[in-house]
Formats: sequence, structure tokens, C-alpha cells
Amino acid sequence: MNAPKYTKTELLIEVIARMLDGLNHVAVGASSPIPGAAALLARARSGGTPRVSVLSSLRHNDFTDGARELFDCAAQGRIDAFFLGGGQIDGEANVNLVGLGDYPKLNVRFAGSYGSAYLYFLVPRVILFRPEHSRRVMVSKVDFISAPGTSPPGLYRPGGPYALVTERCIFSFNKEACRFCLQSIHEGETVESIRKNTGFDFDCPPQTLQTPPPSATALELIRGDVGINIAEVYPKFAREFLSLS
Amino acid sequence: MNAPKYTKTELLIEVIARMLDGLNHVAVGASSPIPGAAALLARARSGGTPRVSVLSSLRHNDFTDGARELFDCAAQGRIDAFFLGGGQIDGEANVNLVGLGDYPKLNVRFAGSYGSAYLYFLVPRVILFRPEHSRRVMVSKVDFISAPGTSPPGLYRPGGPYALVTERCIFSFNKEACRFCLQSIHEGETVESIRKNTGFDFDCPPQTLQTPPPSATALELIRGDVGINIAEVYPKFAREFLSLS
Amino acid sequence: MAFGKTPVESIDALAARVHDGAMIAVPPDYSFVAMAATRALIRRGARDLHILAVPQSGIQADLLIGAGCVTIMETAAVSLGELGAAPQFTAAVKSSRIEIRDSTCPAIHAGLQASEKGLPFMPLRGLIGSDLMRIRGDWKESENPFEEGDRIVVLPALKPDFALFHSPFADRNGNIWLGRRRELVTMAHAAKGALVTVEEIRDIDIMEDEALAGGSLPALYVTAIAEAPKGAWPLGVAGQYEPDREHLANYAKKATDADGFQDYLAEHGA
Amino acid sequence: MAFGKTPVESIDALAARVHDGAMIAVPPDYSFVAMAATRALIRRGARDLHILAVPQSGIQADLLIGAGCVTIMETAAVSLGELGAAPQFTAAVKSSRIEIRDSTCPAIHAGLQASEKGLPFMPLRGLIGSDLMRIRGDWKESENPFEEGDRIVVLPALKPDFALFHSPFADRNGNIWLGRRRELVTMAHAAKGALVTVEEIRDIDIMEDEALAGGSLPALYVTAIAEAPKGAWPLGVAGQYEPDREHLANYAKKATDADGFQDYLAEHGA
Repeated sequence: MNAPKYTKTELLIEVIARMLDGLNHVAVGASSPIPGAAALLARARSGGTPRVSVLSSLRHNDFTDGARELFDCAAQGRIDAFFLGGGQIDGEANVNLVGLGDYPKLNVRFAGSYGSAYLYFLVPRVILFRPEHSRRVMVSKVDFISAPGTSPPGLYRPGGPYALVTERCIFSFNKEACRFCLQSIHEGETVESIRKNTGFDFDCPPQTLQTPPPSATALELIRGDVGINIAEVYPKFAREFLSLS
Repeated sequence: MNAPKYTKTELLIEVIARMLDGLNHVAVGASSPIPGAAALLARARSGGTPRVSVLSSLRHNDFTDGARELFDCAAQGRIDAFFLGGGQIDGEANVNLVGLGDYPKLNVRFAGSYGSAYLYFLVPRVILFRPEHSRRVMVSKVDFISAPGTSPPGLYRPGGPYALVTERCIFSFNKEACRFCLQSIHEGETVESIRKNTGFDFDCPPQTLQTPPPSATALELIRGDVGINIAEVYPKFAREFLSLS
Repeated sequence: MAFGKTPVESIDALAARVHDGAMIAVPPDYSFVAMAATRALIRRGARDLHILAVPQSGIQADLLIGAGCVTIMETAAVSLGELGAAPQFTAAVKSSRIEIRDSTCPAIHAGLQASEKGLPFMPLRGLIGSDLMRIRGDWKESENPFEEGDRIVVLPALKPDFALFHSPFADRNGNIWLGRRRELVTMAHAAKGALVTVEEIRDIDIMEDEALAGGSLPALYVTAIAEAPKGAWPLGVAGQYEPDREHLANYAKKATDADGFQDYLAEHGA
Repeated sequence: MAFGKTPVESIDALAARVHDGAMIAVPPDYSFVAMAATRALIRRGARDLHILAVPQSGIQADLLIGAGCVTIMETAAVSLGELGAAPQFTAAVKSSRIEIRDSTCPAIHAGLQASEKGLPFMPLRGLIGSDLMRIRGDWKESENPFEEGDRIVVLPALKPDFALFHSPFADRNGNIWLGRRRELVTMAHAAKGALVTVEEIRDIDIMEDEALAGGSLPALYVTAIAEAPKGAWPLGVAGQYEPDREHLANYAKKATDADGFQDYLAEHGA
């Protein structure tokens, strides 16, 4: 029996969904179609666990107290996982959502920091997600710290980076060492191809694991209910990257 | 033409209503049937000005953001007048809503301070209202300051006492001198009867004014719409003290 | 039975979740008070409760205090309203049987909002110069960091173990409708969990109806639900039933002495 | 015409209330954006506006910036979402034509809540160690007064002159229905006044319907109302109409250069 064929998007959805299994409540912020689909997938295959709150969705959104509720809820310890991207991400897990160059006169301007400077501190499992894995994005040091990867001891910080998911691999983050560690590489990549495309140094386990492909069940859900639901908020994404059955 | 007959309750409603004419928004707190009726009277005879928010009323209550909205609204400067009572009120306009004796082992315990320690600071026109005018209530110095009548310069305090209304008279409050001044006395009282029943010293104008009786229009409204509306929140009061037509 | 992930259970099972020594936040008499659950708390002999009235209370606090369930009473006021003083509260304070933490309404709201926002404290205007500042060892005078010399009070967060209240209805997923009573939403956000009694459970999804969703508390914050028709009695539920004024007047009279209070408890199944 | 005490006026009269230099708070693209009023602001040639996005913005901010109405843009982000970067915003920041006050969502909510509560500041967790702390001269690191050594940020209150947003309907008394979009309630409380466009004015009293009242903003906070059917277009109103995705995609393409942007303005009556 051949493993079913899958796209990179489907793989990434499955990879993230696995990191959410068993959690109580996952929130998904702006501009996050793949994490949104992952959270819906995790929920779909576990019979309703975790709760999923997709910002700017009406249907998949438990909040009723306005836009501040996500942030209050996180501070109450009621959100277990959240996602952050970044125009740049560095080896200390600092993220830059503001721009390239010397602030405020930037060479490239991104959208802005959104809730990163807060949620990165408060949500226990923040998954960094950035498909593009190049030296342009994975840098040695970000130009602007929208949110720092770690904080000095004594600072109130129940949350922080859990993993970094890209088109090439998954890194876990070691808070004590303040370094990423290669967890698994996607099909077609090697440790060398990762190193070549990564601007920061990272740890490697003695043996390199391959990221397992999405299961047939996962693919069926992604191409069915999960895809239909994510299309509510991200119609363009669903049209272009998901082959809905 | 004889002036219409009226009760003391009706007089007090009219006296307070006159202090509210021309204001934008009057809020009425817990256990305040006469101030509540006064606010509704002021509104009824001015075609809807001021807005009236009666706490614990559904019908006459503009608030939709929970019990904190009154306090937030006051701090925003959107409430022009409010009412405070007091188990004791002293000559410096301090009010005591907590009890008599040495706190916490009191000889007499009152209900508690409610919002006084806050609203007295923030609402520009706080009308002290306490029908009982005796040396037991109007004291030289309160046993417990639920809320102080004045504050030292430099402390943020846009609000404070405007007048003290009792069964015997109306005092205005002079913030600079930190003293009450007799404004008018109700029918049947003299300056001497007021002094005899007041535990604090106060100023007197050269000529003592008589509190004017309620107008026929006011009485008609009190015995009609105003009474019916206040009965929603204070049925016992409406039954016992208002002769609804 | 459970709707969604929120257990629906008996009123006694719900009350049993309130452990001795728990801090529970309760609403004022005019707003969705869980009186049936209060009687269940008394039946199970709850002890050492820290009652946080949001921001004041009436017969609910008076009953719990009279029945010996309460060690700390934190409130802006306790009163039976038009029916006068709360007799068991008054007696307990005068004899020092309970610790009274006198507060003021906005301080209670602010303390809960601090917990709602995961903050250790919240500033508040007013208060300075009142004796509340003298007696509340946990309130501090501070300075506005943006204006030198501008004194302002800071209050520590209030974090109840449970918010306990009543509601007209829950839906099949454990969402609770509260309408304008948004202090209950704040209470639930601030507390570790919410215990909610409801007049009924409706087979609908509140979140699918934009009109209802805006006045609701998501199941996310709800620890358990118990169905309790007329669960606010002898208090009322706005739009559904009025307070039982005769009953309340009778309570106000009876509860002024210890025997009368015990008779009342025996008679009304608490 | 006025319902209750709140004037109901033309969209241009409403826009004329926004004086040059005013600070106006606006909602994110997914939530009741007053786009017809935004075009009216551009028509009247508004200048030097300080736009506070609550907490982010999209085409609304981009249009106002491109039309030269904006001096200060305070926001957690500006983006056209799936359609990519906001071109006029991006160009204006890079050329320093506007002052950008980079923020983060909860800081904007907290600053508004400070104004809502009449407080000069609000504490907030997080932030320390980010470059936002470095560039925001108005944010300060402070200490939790209840725990020595516990560092926490304090933010000054944000007090907009106006909150400007759209709603499905107002009632005959000037009350506005907002449902779950409660950040608009906070915005209106925090601002000196609210300017609200509505799909329609209904001959009802929202306050008499408990289901509607819980999701409404009382007229008390509303400076003026304008009727504007499809007033959020080309954005959507949840439950009523979808965003005009084709139009938005066309904007995203056209607005990348100055001529295309001017064409767009001319074509769409702004």
C-alpha cells in the first residue's frame, strides 16, 4: 500500500495539529490559515478537544467580550497554545513583525507586531510558524524585536516558544540553552540543506528524524470538514492551497 | 387660591428635583427612593432632560456593561449628579455608612460604604440626602469616614458635596471654608430649631429663606407617572409614602 | 450528563464543589442570585467561606453568615434593601464572629478586573482620605507614574475560587445567557471557575444567534451547571419572576433572633 | 431629525464633526468599519488625523493615509490580510510621511480601558525586552507594588476624540446594537464621543428587549448617528453582507502606486 500523496500545506497542517493533541484550548490569531486548519484538525479527530478560538471567525470563536478577551483569557492561563509568525526569526527565538532596517526608517515594512509582544509571554505553548525557510527569514539576529524569545529570570513569563515549524523542518526550542534544536526534517531535506538555509546556529540530535507524513484520516479531514471551515475565514487560502473534496 | 397640600416626602422630592434641572445625566444608587423620584420628576418636566439611570431598575437604566459601568461612567465625567446618605454626616461633609463606635467592634453596624468612597470624589454634584435631621445623625465628627467631604489640594477630585437635604432644611456646602451654609428652611422650622437638632456648626445668611412648596405640576407628576415608575424599584416606599392617583 | 465539556449535575453536586475555605464571588440581590445553590451549601455544612459580594449582598450573605458558613465577608454593603438591615450579618459583625472586609463597589469591580486581565493590581481613583484606606491593610497609596505628585490608590487582584450565580438559561453546549448582567461575565473571567444554576437548559446554540451571543458567557469559563427552576427564589429573575416580597419580609422579621433564624432554615430546606 | 437626544444626520455632517487633528479610534476590518464615513472624511479633506486602530486596521487606514488625512498612525498592525501588505501605509511609513506608533493589541485595549475607567494608566504584562519598549517613549517599566522585584509595564490612557464605527442598527432612542463586538463598546466609553453609522434605524427600543440590550451601546455615549445602508462596503457586516472580495483585490492591486490610488479614489467617490 502506497502512502497517500499530500501537499506541503497538508503536511504543515498535520505537523502543527500533532502539537495540539491533548490541549484544552487553542487560539488562532490573524493571518494564520495553516495554524487555524491545524487547530480545527486537532479538534475534529479528538471529538471536540481542544476548544478552538479562531479570531475573526464567527463560527469557531468562543469569545463574547470583545477583542480584548483573547488577551485577558491568555493572561488567566486559559489558552494553552497560540501561533506567531515573523518576517524574521532568529536563533534565540526573537521574532520581528515590524520591518527590516533601522526603525523607524525601514527598508521593508511589515504589518506590525499584533499581539506578539504579550502573548509570547503568557501562552505556555507558542508555536512559531513560518513556511519560508531561508537565510532571509531565519536570521542570526532580528532587526527589530517584536517579542523576545526568552526573558531574564524573575520576570513574569509563564509562556514562550515551543517549536518552530517551517517548510523544511521542525525545531524544538531549549529555553535554558536559548537555542533551537532540530527535531525532524521534512521529506526531501537534509541537515545540510537546513544549515544552508538557516542564518542561525542550532543543535542537532545524533540521529536526524524524518517528519512523518500526514495520515489518511488527517488528509481526509483536511480535504473535508477542516478545509470547509477554514474557508470561512480564509477563502483565498482554501481555494489556492486546499483541494477540497 | 390656596397652595395645594403636600407631604414632607413630596416636598423633598421637589427640593432635590430643582437641583437637577438642566443637568445631562443623573444616576441614582441603592436605597434611594426619594432621590430616584426626584430625578424622574426632573426628567418628566423637562421633556427628557436629564437622562436618569436608576440602579437596580431595568426600565430606567441606560447601562448595558454590568455593575461597573456606573463607576466607569462617573470617572469619564458623564454623570453630573449622584446622591449619598449616611448614618452620620458631619460639618465637614464627611459621611459614615459603616457604623457607630470603634471599628471593627461597632455598637451599631450600618450596611456599608457602597460606592461612596469613589463617587464622592468623581461626581461634580453629589447631593447628600438624609431625612432624619437630629444630633444623632448630624454630628460634629463622624465615627468612620466612608468618604471624606473634602480633599487636600493636588488630589484628583473633580467631584464633591453640593448640598445637604434633610427633613428640616437645605444646606449648601462651601468647599473653601469646608462648612455647610443654611440655604433654606422647610415650613415649620426656624434657625433655632435647626441649630438645636444639628451637632455641627454651620453658617447662616443674613436673611433666612423659606423652602418654596412643590408646584401643582410637580405634585401631579409625583402622584402620577413619577410615582408609578419609582414603584418598580421601591414598591414599599411607593405604597407607604406616595398617594398615587 | 454533560453538554459539550461542561458537566450538568444536581444542585447538591454543584454545591459540593465549593470546598471549605473557598473564596466565592456572588452577585447583588437584584441580579441572578443562586439561592437554591445557597441552600445546598448550607445543607452540606460548608465552612470558612470567604464571600466576595460583587459588590454588595442581601439575604444570600445573611443566610450563609447565620448558618455559620462564613469566615470572611468582603463587600461594599450587606442590606435587605427596603426591608432594612441584614440581621445575621449585623449581629455577626458586632460580635466579631466573622471578619468583615469593608470595601467600596468600584474597588471590588477593579480587583476582579485585575484578575480578569491577569494583572497583580489595578489602580483606582477616589478612596484617599477615607477610613477604608486606614482599615484595608491590602490597599496601597501610590503615584501616577505619568504625573509626579498625583497620588492614586492601587488595589490587589481579587481571585475567587468560584463565581456562583444563577441565569435564565444555558444552551446545549454549556454557554450561559446573562443579558445585561455583565458583572457576572467579569466575575466568571476573574474566578478560577464558574458554578452556574439555570432556570432551564435550552436545546439551542447561543453562539449561533448573534443577539444572544453578545449577552452570554462562553462554556470555556464554566466549571459546572445545575438546572434549578425558580433557582433564585425568594429573589427574582428579571423578566421571569418577581422577588417573593412577602417571604423576604417574613425573613427580615424572623432572622432578627437566633431561634427565628433556625426556624427559617428548618422550614425552607436549607 | 433626532431620536431621543442623539442627532441623526447625513454621513457628510457626521464626518464634518471630526475636526482636523482629531484622534479617532477605529475597529479592525472584520468588525463594523464605517467605510462610507471614511470616504466622507476623505471628501471633506480631513487633515492631521491621529488614527488609533483597535487594535489593527486594513483598507480604512490605508485609504486615509493615502489620501493624506493622517499624521499619526497608532496600531498593532496594518494589513490587507490575505491580500497582503497595505500599500499606502507601507509607503508612508518608509518615506516617513506619517508618524507610526507601533503598538501591540492588548496595549491598545488596556489604554482604552484606562480611559474607560477614568484612570491615568493601566499596567500590562509582557512587553519587557521587546523593542516596542525601546521605541515607545510613553510606555514605562514599573514595579508591582505588591511584590518587590516584580517588574511590570504601565501604559498611559488612550483617550480618542471620537470612536468611529458602523453597526447593523440603532433604535429610535439612539441606542446602538453591537452584539459581540464589545471592543466597540469599550472604544465608545473611552472616547469623548462616538460617531456611528448604521445600516438602518429601527422603530424599537433596544433597552426594552433584554436579548438586544446586553449587546448594545447606550445613546448616552453617542454623539451622532448617520444612516448608511451598506455603510461598511467594501468590507462586510457579519450576518448581513460579505466583504466585496473582488473590489478589495482590485484595491490591493491599484493602490500600489500613486496614480492607481488616485484613480481608485476618483472612481469610488471619496
